[in-house]
Amino acid sequence: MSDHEAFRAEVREWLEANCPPEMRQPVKDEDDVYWGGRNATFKNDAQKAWFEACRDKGYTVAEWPEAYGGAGLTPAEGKILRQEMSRIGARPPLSSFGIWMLGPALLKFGTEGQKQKFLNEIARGEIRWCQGYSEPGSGSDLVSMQTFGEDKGDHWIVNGQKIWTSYADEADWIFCLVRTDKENKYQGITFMLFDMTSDGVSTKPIKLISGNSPFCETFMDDVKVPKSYGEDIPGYVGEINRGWDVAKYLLGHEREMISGAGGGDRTAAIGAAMKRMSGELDAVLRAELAMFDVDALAYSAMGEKFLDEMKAGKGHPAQPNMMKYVGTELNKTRHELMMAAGGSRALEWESEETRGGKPARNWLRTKANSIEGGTSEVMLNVISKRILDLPGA
Amino acid sequence: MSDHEAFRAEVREWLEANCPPEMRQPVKDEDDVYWGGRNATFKNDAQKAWFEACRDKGYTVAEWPEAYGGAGLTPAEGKILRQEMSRIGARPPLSSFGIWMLGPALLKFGTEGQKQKFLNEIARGEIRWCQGYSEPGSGSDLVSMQTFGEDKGDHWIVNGQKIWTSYADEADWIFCLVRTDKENKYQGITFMLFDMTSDGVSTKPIKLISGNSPFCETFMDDVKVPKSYGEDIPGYVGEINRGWDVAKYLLGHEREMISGAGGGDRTAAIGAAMKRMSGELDAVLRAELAMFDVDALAYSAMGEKFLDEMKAGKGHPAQPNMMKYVGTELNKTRHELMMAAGGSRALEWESEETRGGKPARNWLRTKANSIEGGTSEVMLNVISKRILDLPGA
Amino acid sequence: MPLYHDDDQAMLAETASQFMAEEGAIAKQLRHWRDRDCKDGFGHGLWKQFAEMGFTGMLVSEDDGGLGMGSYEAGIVLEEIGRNLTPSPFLASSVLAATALKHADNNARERWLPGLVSGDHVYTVAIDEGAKHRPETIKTRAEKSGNGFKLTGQKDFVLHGASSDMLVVAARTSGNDDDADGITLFAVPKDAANMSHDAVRLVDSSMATHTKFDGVELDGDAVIGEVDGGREILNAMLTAGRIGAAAEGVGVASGAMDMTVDYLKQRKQFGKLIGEFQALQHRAAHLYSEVEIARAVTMKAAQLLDGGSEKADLMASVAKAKVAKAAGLAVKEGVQMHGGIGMTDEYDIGLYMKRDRALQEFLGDMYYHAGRVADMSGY
Amino acid sequence: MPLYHDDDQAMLAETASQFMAEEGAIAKQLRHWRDRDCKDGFGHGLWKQFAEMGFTGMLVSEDDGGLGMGSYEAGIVLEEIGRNLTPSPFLASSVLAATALKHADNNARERWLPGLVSGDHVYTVAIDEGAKHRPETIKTRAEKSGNGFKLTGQKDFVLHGASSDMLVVAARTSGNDDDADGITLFAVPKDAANMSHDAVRLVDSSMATHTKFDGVELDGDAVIGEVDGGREILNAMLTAGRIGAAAEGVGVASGAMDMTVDYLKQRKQFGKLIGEFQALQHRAAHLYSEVEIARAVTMKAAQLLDGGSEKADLMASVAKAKVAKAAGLAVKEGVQMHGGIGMTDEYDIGLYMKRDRALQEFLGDMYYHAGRVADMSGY
Repeated sequence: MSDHEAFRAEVREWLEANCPPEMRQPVKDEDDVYWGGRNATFKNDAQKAWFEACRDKGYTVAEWPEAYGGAGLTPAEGKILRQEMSRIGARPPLSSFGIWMLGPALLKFGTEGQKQKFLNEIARGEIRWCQGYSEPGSGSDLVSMQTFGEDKGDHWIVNGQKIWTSYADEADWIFCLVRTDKENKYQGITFMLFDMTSDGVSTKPIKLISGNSPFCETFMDDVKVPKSYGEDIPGYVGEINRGWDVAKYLLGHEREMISGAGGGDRTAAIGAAMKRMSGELDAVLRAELAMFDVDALAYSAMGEKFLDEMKAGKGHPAQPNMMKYVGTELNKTRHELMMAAGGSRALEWESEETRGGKPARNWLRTKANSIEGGTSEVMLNVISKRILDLPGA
Repeated sequence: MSDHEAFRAEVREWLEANCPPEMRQPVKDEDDVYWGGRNATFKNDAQKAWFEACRDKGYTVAEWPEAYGGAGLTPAEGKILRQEMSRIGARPPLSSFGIWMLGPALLKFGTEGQKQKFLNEIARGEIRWCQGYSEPGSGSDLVSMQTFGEDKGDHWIVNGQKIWTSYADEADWIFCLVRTDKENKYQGITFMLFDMTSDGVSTKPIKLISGNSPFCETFMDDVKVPKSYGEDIPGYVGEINRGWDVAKYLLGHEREMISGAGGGDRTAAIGAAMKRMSGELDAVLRAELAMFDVDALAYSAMGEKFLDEMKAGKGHPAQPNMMKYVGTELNKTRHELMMAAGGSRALEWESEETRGGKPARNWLRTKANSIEGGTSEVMLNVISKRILDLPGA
Repeated sequence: MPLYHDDDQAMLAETASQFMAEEGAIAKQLRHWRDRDCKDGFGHGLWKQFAEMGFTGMLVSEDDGGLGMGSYEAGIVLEEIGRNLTPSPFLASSVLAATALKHADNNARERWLPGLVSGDHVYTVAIDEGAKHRPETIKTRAEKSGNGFKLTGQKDFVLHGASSDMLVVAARTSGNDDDADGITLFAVPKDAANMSHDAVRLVDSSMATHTKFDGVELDGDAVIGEVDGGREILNAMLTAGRIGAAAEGVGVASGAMDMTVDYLKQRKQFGKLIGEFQALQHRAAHLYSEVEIARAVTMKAAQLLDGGSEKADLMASVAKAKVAKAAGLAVKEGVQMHGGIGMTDEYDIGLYMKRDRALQEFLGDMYYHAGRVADMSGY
Repeated sequence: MPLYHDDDQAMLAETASQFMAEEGAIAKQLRHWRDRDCKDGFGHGLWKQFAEMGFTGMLVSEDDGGLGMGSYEAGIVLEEIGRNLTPSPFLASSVLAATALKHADNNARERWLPGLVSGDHVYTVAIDEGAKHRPETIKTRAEKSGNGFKLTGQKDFVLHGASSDMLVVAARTSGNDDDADGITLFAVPKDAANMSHDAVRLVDSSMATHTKFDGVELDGDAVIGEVDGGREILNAMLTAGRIGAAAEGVGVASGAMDMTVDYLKQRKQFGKLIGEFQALQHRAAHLYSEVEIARAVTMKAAQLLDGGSEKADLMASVAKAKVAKAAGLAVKEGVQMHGGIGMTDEYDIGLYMKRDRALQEFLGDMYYHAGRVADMSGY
């Protein structure tokens, strides 16, 4: 038995013993997801038990070093763990922007002191983070952001407004891009970390066309952000005025994650499910579904190839942009077709039969796929420039 | 009986008496079209009789003034004539770039002497014209053309190369854009007229991906172009160095003509014909045909609206660009679907069953639709700028 | 007849445009009633104003107190309704129900038309059974009962069914579910016993019902047209309704497009107006073309219908499908080009997307109608 | 197995790429033979070189003198063939016929395989009847006759049928036209009596035949596999052939795209390289995405087939359809972005368009395969 096979056996056994049956059900409602944080509550005992088992084993962030709360798994081992969890349909024990976003940034750019403090807090689900990037005037052109931190020696006084800060109203801390040099567009931004309970921070939820959302506007009104939280724990990541490097890295990472998740729902063929749902399909709709399924199944092969290449360090580094572009456009089309197959029933906005208008709300929500995390237009620009090497792109 | 009804009755009677039955058949082969010119021959007596009857009546250019060889019909009368000819399937008695292109330019920009001479020659089918616009380096960016005419007092010496000069090898004269001021991009072009038998003019046919074509390259090697062909007959149209105004007018006219013809084949629904040809259609192909037919039938309504509005002086003046864009793109799709419905038989390139590969050659030929007469990209630029008023377009 | 407005039509267009932009504006009607969770999904006050403008009875003959206009004119009003997302029972009452009532006898017309023309009443039609539009199949049955009929079955996607004073119901009086013949139309008053509405709000904030007929007793007067001869009237209703829905869709598409083109001229990113980016320019220009064509074919279909042409039925399906394509593109490009704010409830562009969706579905989506074009063309 | 080349495959790809770019180049092969009106549509000299490289027998088992490689490796060679538009009997002989011969008994394999491996022989397959690919229906009949069979019927779109030393023919030995069972495959030698070829040149300059069997006498040895049991072998051939055609299509798409992207970096209009225009950039980037995905799914289908997966059949149809979409887009964008010169015979981009068209049609177009995906998925 190879090491990997042994590890797989071990993981299976551990999951069998520690993953409660309730945690092997698909996530249905918002509170089926555990986000951690100071004010977190568990939906039920199973959720608590599963989280705590994973936390204690380092499986909330399995590939992080043990010193930072992880299990120190190799990428191959990490893949085996994911495969085994997926095999039994295990839910993620902990979801958080700390794990997905800040963690990777700290692992690459953080000081040892920052890693010790913040990564452990994240791994243990103690602090819930949110992300302060976009501003009303700065969407695709993120670097034009204006939120300003005035240097006051050992701290900054920050003023400005962020938008699209997911769960800002429930988060404990924020990692936030703040302009610290108005003369220098790219090299005048600092990647700051601060507590959301600081004086002067307020949030306002954003209602979307699909209904309520986790997104907020976040206002900063003379917020004091310390330059240090203790020895070797700066209040910012990387260097002062060099936050754009961290931000760019994270944006790339985000696209990779979106594309890596590139499998999942959005690549599934849907024709058969639509027929099960709606009975005999109109002939032209059936044909459109068939043409879509070709695209979806082909994209799922691309997703596999992309992940395999990424793991092996092959493939073009800008490829995540392509995956994000195609994956999000496909997902929008997918929901258009689901709405068509669902007919007038799928139009219902509040009815019980539609569990409060799920088909329509999900459909509308997908329209943001090609906007958030870099618009399709930006993705196409990047492909033009970095892959096709077109002039002036 | 209104004047129009009387005129219609008169036209009917005249057509009945003068249009031979053979000339009421659809045009099948190249030599079914009569182009006129010094070296023209008639395919048969019917073609000759029909041409001469129309020539004598002024019906080769029915809406031109009688003094220039036309019948002086009003637009409403012209429409009635076209309707009645179309009703009996009468072929055009004379086809020529003189009628379609140079004529309108002379009517607008020509001197009385030019009109007397050239329009009558065109109307009577005596001189066949070709058009010298594009150059190898100047396609969409036509105004960058380089063919140069050196001013020698009473004449120019012209050197350069034109491309896409249709039937240059069969034409008697050419209307040709020639740069006469290298310092002035737009106001340095002269719209010259000269004989194709002049010393130094040579032509070379262009073979297309669809096979032989009417297009030529035309080379000018020290060609002498007189500034005058007699009293009040300049060797150029409009003013010297102001030929771009004439060219622009003609380009607009050409697009209008293309869009006006916008009806015809390219707007026809094809699904039923494909089934007659191929028998039961694959379900997905049938669906694609249905979606296409929706577009085609809708476009034919647009064609009708466009022509009605044009006649009435309503509608946006840049609308021909939209018609050209959509019509040509539709026609390309139409032939793609016809190839799909035709299957492997339609792939044949030389066989008798396909009359020498008609389906495949026609399909390939349509690919030029969205290039010639202004590319689709140029059409979209114009719509952006002139209709939508988008900035910097 | 040329394919543009004559002077009277141009004047109607101007009137309707001004009226709808003022009285039917999004803030004043759609958002107003939506934010108050209005159970009708539209304002009765505006409906009264529609009557004052003559819109409610525009398809009703002058003998019956209306304006005796045609589908083309109704389309002019509907395009403005679409452009302003104005919620109203116009399409269901003044186009669909009115078309059916043209075929009713004098008694029925006298009973129902005055209320429609005056704006006191609101009517609707009950056609669909199930989530997709398939009027070829009708299972709802009306059985002879005494001098009248007893209606049993269920209808879905009945626009503002619970707010309607009368429903035109297509039911089967003989034959099998899929038969062309054997259909009868009934005018069912709102107070009929054994009729129940399950009212649901739709994505565009309009209200529709699943309406159940559990042995609804109707007297012979309720029949519109001939017993067993309702298919022809139903088809007339469908053709008029589809062309009307297409016209409204043209307005939705135009409204979304105009709003988006305006935005392209205002929003800056990377130091430029985003409308300067050629990729967006070309997409906008393509969208413009599609919307223009959708409008043309809708006008053509209406002209054919008004002229009594046999081709109206085919062209109605072409129009409904083409508008669905163009309007779908308009709202999708609209939201995408607005970027993040296009996703927020605060901006109107998302409301266009919602309305388009509901309208696409009503009386058959593009797939249904493309299939119908193929069927009617014989392939 | 990861979805990228292992070291051996990478080496094969490099070898094939270099060989095809040199020996199989457009000027050296496609234009050369086309301009000489070659009746084979390909060069026998190059076929011999294919044999020297080991390509001809790459799917043939090592026991039979081949390389014993799989569909994945054949796809590597086919992608290079596609990229260079190299005319050859590789797909028909080394993929389709070779797949059928794997199922033949020892005698037949000994008779036919050496000639294939050595490059002395060229084989093809005769499947289609009529202008569209519909292998579910087979009307060509082989009736028992003495110890053998008598073959009657017509096959169409037989690639280089007139140049082939042997044709694998799918015929019906029992049952009705549309039955799944009752099919038998025959190896028909070129000198068989009562077989006639109507050879036609296709749009891509390749040659194909309408082949008539007018009572062709075959002995029992001609049977490949079991009598009446040919459907399974036929399906195996089709799956391998479709994946192979998809791989060639990926090459066609890539070649056309690369040529076009290069042109965008050279051609100037309006004082700019046309590749600077954002509208063209976005279209090129979209095209790139589609071609990448087409390649991925083709590799995946080949891997599934080589791994003996049941999903190979479905994924072969997905690949064939997806490649048709992507390659169709590549050649259309290619010609359009080249502008006028893209329409001339002098430039190569049009040759890609022609080859794509023929390849799209071979073994089923995107509509056929999308329909098959729906059928196999149960809707």
